[in-house]
Amino acid sequence: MRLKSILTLLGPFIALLVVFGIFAGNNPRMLSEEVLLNILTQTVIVGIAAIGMTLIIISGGIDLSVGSMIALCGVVAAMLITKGMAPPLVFLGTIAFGAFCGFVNGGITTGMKLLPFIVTLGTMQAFRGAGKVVTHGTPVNLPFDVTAYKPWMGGAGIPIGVWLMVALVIAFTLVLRYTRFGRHVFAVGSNENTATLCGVHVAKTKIFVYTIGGALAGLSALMNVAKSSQGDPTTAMGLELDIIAAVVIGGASLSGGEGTVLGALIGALLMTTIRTGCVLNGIPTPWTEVITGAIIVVAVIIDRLRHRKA
Amino acid sequence: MRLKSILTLLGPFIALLVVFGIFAGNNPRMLSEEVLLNILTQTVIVGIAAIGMTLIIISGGIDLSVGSMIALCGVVAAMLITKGMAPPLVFLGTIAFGAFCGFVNGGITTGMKLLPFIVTLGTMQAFRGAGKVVTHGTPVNLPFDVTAYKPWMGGAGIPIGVWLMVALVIAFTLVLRYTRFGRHVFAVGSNENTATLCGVHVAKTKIFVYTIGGALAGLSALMNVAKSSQGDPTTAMGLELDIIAAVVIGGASLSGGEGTVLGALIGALLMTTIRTGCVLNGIPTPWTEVITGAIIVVAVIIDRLRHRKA
Amino acid sequence: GTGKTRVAVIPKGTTHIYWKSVEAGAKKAADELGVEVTFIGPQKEDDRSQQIDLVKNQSLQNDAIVLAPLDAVALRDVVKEVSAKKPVVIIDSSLADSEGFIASYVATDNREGGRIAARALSESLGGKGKVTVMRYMQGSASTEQREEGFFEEIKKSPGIEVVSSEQYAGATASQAQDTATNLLTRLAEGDGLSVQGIFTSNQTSTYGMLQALRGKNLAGKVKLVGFDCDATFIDALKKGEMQGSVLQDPLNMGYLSVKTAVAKLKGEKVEATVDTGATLITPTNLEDPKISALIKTQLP
Amino acid sequence: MQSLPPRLVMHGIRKTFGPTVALGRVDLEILPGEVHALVGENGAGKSTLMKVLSGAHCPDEGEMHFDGKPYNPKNPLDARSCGVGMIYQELSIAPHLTVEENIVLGMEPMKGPFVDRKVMRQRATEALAHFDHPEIRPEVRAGSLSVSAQQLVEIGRSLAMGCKLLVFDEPTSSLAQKDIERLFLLIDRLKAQGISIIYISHFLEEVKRLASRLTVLRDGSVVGTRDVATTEPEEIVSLMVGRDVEDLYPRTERKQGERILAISGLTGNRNKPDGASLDLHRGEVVGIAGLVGSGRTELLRALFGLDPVKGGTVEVANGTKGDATPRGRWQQRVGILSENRKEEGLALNLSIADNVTLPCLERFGSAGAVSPARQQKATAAWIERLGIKCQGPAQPIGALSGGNQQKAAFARLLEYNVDVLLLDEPTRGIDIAAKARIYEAINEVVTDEKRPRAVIIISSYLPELFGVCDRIAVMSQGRLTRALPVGDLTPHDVMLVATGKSKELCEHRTSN
Ligand SMILES: Nc1ncnc2c1ncn2[C@@H]1O[C@H](COP(=O)(O)OP(=O)(O)OP(=O)(O)O)[C@@H](O)[C@H]1O
Ligand SMILES: Nc1ncnc2c1ncn2[C@@H]1O[C@H](COP(=O)(O)OP(=O)(O)OP(=O)(O)O)[C@@H](O)[C@H]1O
Ligand SMILES: [Mg+2]
Ligand SMILES: [Mg+2]
Repeated sequence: MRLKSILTLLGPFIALLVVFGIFAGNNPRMLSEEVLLNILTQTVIVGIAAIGMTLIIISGGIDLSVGSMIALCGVVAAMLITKGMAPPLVFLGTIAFGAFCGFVNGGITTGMKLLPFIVTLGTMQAFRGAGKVVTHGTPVNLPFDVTAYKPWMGGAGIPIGVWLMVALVIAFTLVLRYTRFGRHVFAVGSNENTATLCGVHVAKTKIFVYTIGGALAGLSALMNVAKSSQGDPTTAMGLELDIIAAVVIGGASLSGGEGTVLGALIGALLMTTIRTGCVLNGIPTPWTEVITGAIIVVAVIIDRLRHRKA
Repeated sequence: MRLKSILTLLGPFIALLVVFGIFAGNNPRMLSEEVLLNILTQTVIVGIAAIGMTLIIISGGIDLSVGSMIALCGVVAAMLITKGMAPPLVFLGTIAFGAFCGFVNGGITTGMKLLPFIVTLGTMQAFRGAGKVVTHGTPVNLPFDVTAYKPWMGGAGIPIGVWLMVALVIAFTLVLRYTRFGRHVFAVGSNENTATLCGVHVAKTKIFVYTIGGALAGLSALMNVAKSSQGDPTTAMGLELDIIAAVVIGGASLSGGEGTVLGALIGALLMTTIRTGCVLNGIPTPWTEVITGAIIVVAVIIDRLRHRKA
Repeated sequence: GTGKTRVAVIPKGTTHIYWKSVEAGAKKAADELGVEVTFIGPQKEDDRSQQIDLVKNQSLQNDAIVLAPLDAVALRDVVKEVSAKKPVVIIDSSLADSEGFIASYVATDNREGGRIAARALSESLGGKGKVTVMRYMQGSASTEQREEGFFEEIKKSPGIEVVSSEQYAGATASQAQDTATNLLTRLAEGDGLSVQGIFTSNQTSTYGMLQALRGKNLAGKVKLVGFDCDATFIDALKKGEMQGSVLQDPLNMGYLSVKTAVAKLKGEKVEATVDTGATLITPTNLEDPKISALIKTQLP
Repeated sequence: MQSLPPRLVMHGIRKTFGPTVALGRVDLEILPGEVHALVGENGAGKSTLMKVLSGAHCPDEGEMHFDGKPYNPKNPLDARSCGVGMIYQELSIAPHLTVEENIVLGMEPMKGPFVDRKVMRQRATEALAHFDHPEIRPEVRAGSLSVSAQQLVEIGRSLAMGCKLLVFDEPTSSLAQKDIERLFLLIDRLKAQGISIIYISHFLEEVKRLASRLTVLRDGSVVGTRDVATTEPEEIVSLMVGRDVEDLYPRTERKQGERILAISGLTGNRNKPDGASLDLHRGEVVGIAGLVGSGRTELLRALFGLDPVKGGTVEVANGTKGDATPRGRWQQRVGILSENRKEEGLALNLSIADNVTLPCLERFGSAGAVSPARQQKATAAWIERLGIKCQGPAQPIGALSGGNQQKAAFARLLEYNVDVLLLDEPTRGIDIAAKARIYEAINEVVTDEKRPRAVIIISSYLPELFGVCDRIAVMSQGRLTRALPVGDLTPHDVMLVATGKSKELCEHRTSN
């Protein structure tokens, strides 16, 4: 199992190295500390949300609303901050709010036995709309004298957000592998009937997974607020697809039961690397899109071929 | 079977009537011929694309790239028109190009045995980027003296596009129900193994389904060009989710084997009705999003409850 | 790595012809000054987070940055960070509290643009009637300023009443057209409309509104003042379907921004704000050589 | 008969799946109008060989001749048009299509561009006429039928196309006795028409009843072809297993202990079961016989809290507490083995260790933690004791053969150390050696000295029930009879009750 899961990570990792290598070959600046730091920092928002999405996808679900959730939670965070709340409370409040949004998704999905694809397609619009209703569509700006959030996504050296992401990846790798909850997530995603038969609380597990996904979306939203100093209800539009792509490139199966948090991180890094590399190599924006799309497809094809051989 | 499929359509149809009724109760203008015509006309683009998506979803697939395809095909159409090509040739060319895009999706999906979700997530970006590359990002305007396309989406009386949509719904209902290809689409989506073992050309069927989906996206793109007199590479962003929602609200199952074209049309009408109704009742735009999201969820919950009883 | 001075121009998006003109202006200045200009926009338009990343990445390999910020606040920190090392010229939309660190602000006065539009609409209505505003998109600062300028100015005409300004057109022209069609239906009264004037605040919303009016055979029956330029608008102006459109001068904006950036690099003194001007085009002034030259820069 | 040229010759067929050699140069010859049985352990390669024949797999090496002509089907359609039909082991029904559409799938009659629905209906009706089951109507959705009806539809599909060689891959595993007999008559009729038949089964009685010759496969190679009439069952078994299986149904001294489970008046939502009552004691095996669809599975599901119940009580008398949910039942030391390994019993892409320890993860670490090393160690012990053939406890369970999967599913109950084992068709589709191993394990748990366990076993195969049970009850249309000692019963009595010809089991002590 251990060896196998390392092999599963090899595919995306090689893809990452190859892509990085090509860009670095054309522009050695890719190898500078500054660029590497940029890539890491720019991965944080997708990376943290992708951890939650990995859990959701392993459990056999999907969450299309995560982009809207990040926007809505960001709005909430910014509003709490402008109210003068202390940072720890803001963190707590926003994460709790995110968890609540995730709980709504999980609750409707399991309670009414609906497909998560369509439920979160609905809540995607609802959360997005809610963010705009609350703010009347304009971003909530942080007061200029608030500096507590800056070091999370910027400043000298490695921002705290990067450490946070790394810590979360390690934590959730351990949770998935070494806790009962983690094994239940795999069991539910692999075969829900078997899980039920073996006395696993399937509904509880699923709701919990969506709730964690929401909480991590809340954290991701906080990083976004820290980065842009505002809670913007229109941010992160379409980000759900980036996040899902990262998770899938990282080796997760959309039919559930398979996936790793570390893989998702590698997937997210791959996406950032493409974007940064294209900019540094002066590739025009539309081409970046074509290239990103092509690399997503190629990455999963490579993964597929590797599986076939093994 | 016949009775059952009528019952399946009842759920979304009732949802449509209820939503329409509520809006009409607040603003009797909803019942005017003009508004009804507006709703029909504004449904054409999503409606035609939803027909193709229905086939794809019945066959157990999904196509996230359809919005980008509509944009790209629209660009192609507008370029053909500005080159002075005759309308029949423009139609042919655009539909063929759309079919080619669909063929690419279907070919990669079946050829490499990849999940369509991730393949079309990739081509979604690739097609979108391609459209922008070709046009350098600016919309291609039709020459002012070109009036041949106007009656398709406007003018006096019922636009041709509406008739086209209705004709296509009828045609594909017949195709799905009464032709070998149609039954094979259901068989492939219902149980791919069985279909293979019974000698159905699964790969061919799937590729054909995606190709048809692409061709219909091309037609939808033509309607969009006719409507806005331009081929805009940034149009139809996120439209794929509207289209998928329409198909699912119409009773299709994302796990394949189930769905009707008429249901998809009703789903598409429901979405347009919500949007139109909100504007006519002076509901601010962000609320429209919240309401649309809520109605999607409620519609599938109702569908679910109905199923449970039956 | 040619040893030339390098300037990165980062627009809000790359789709609109507007940004093409900015690019053309920037390139023109680059040719004159012998510098190298990179023109690159965020991959997803209107994505602030990505534009922040873009500024960061570009600052690594350019000597100066010209930026049209998607948001007045979101981009503030990154600009502040970058401007410590390299001059940053802000174009098009303002950046909050940026006097201290940016090299210069080169832009159209959007609020003034809105005022110009309001005056034009009021004039075409003879100072009385009902008007409606179809806004562009929530969170877009420049259009919101135009809309505010419009409201400010239109208040000065006591005979004019603004009804309905709660609808947003949406990101694309196609969405704008649907919203406009529905809005017009709601405002319908008999054969015509209950309003006599319409204002739209950017290119896609004006385009969508014009198409919707044409579709409902209302074009020409209501006064329309829009923003920005498009071949269709010129045609509509000539046919009397539009009464005016407010043009910015993106070419000039691109040109002046690069010039300002290079001047700053050379240590010359530059103005804190440079107004690139907003011009109203009307059916009557289209032939004016200055106007037609301006229009020319904004058509493909 | 021997003078006729063979209908089918397979020569040197080799097929590998990655490192697995499923078939290593197999030769097989089928004569016209013969019923040829193919037997062997799970994973011997029977289904793979037949899939090569039906065009579903492409062989790596080897050649085939059909009626003297070279035969290289590229896909199942090819094979069908050459006259080779197959009924696959795994049900292959498209649940969303109607019965008639399933029957003509891939060979739809056409009228212009459209499917000719009249001809389709006619063909389906003809095919279904072979089984006296008027309730299987051509226009209903196949997914709404019971598993056995679906199996009949699948057989009907092969009949409808008209073929010269028909392969049955374990067709009886989900059929009722009545339907099995009707199928045998059908096979006799087909044989008489000169159609060759390959029949795969784990039941040697069926082989004896139907086939003239049999071929034994072991580990992907042919170990022998024999005439059925002149071969003893023992010889076949030892060819299959590579050793003798002495005692299929081991039975050591059993002592009925205290009562551990009391079911009374248990009624399911759809009246299946309908007021079932049963007492179960430590140290005994109680069998439940009945026809497919009689509601035996539903009884276990209701009992285990998997399905909602309308009435009745279930009492577990071993001093444990728990509610009527699967979790609660496990806490009461009651465990279940599902009849449907693939859909319900096992999480196929998880490891053997995860599957075996899923209900009792809390034992492998404290405070919510789980130690994979301890999971694997515990599982390795069962792999050893039950003789599960695998690479190790970390292998995904889906990679094992059916019999070994079943042993692992059984190990789950043993690992949890339950007091009551509910076994639903525990030997369906598994080979004779694996069966023997499971019977042995059942015998061990009920005769355990310190803590004799109790077992309820559902089976459609009466010899099995009579072999392993102490008492047998019969289910008929949701109603459960009293459970009587096996010594007091005959298979005939049981069949009478099961088919509804008699209401209660009656004792007639056969002196022995
Ligand atoms: N598609 C496949 N991919 C990989 N291995 C396979 C595949 N199909 C069969 N095998 C392997 O080939 C071997 C032969 O399998 P096969 O299904 O032919 O056995 P069988 O004799 O039919 O067994 P049973 O009695 O359980 O049906 C087994 O080891 C099996 O695991
Ligand atoms: N999930 C289900 N949904 C609908 N009907 C079902 C379901 N499961 C079983 N049935 C129906 O309930 C009846 C009982 O089926 P089942 O096969 O469980 O009976 P059984 O007596 O347990 O037979 P056996 O154990 O021999 O298969 C059948 O008619 C079957 O079609
Ligand atoms: Mg087999
Ligand atoms: Mg059963």
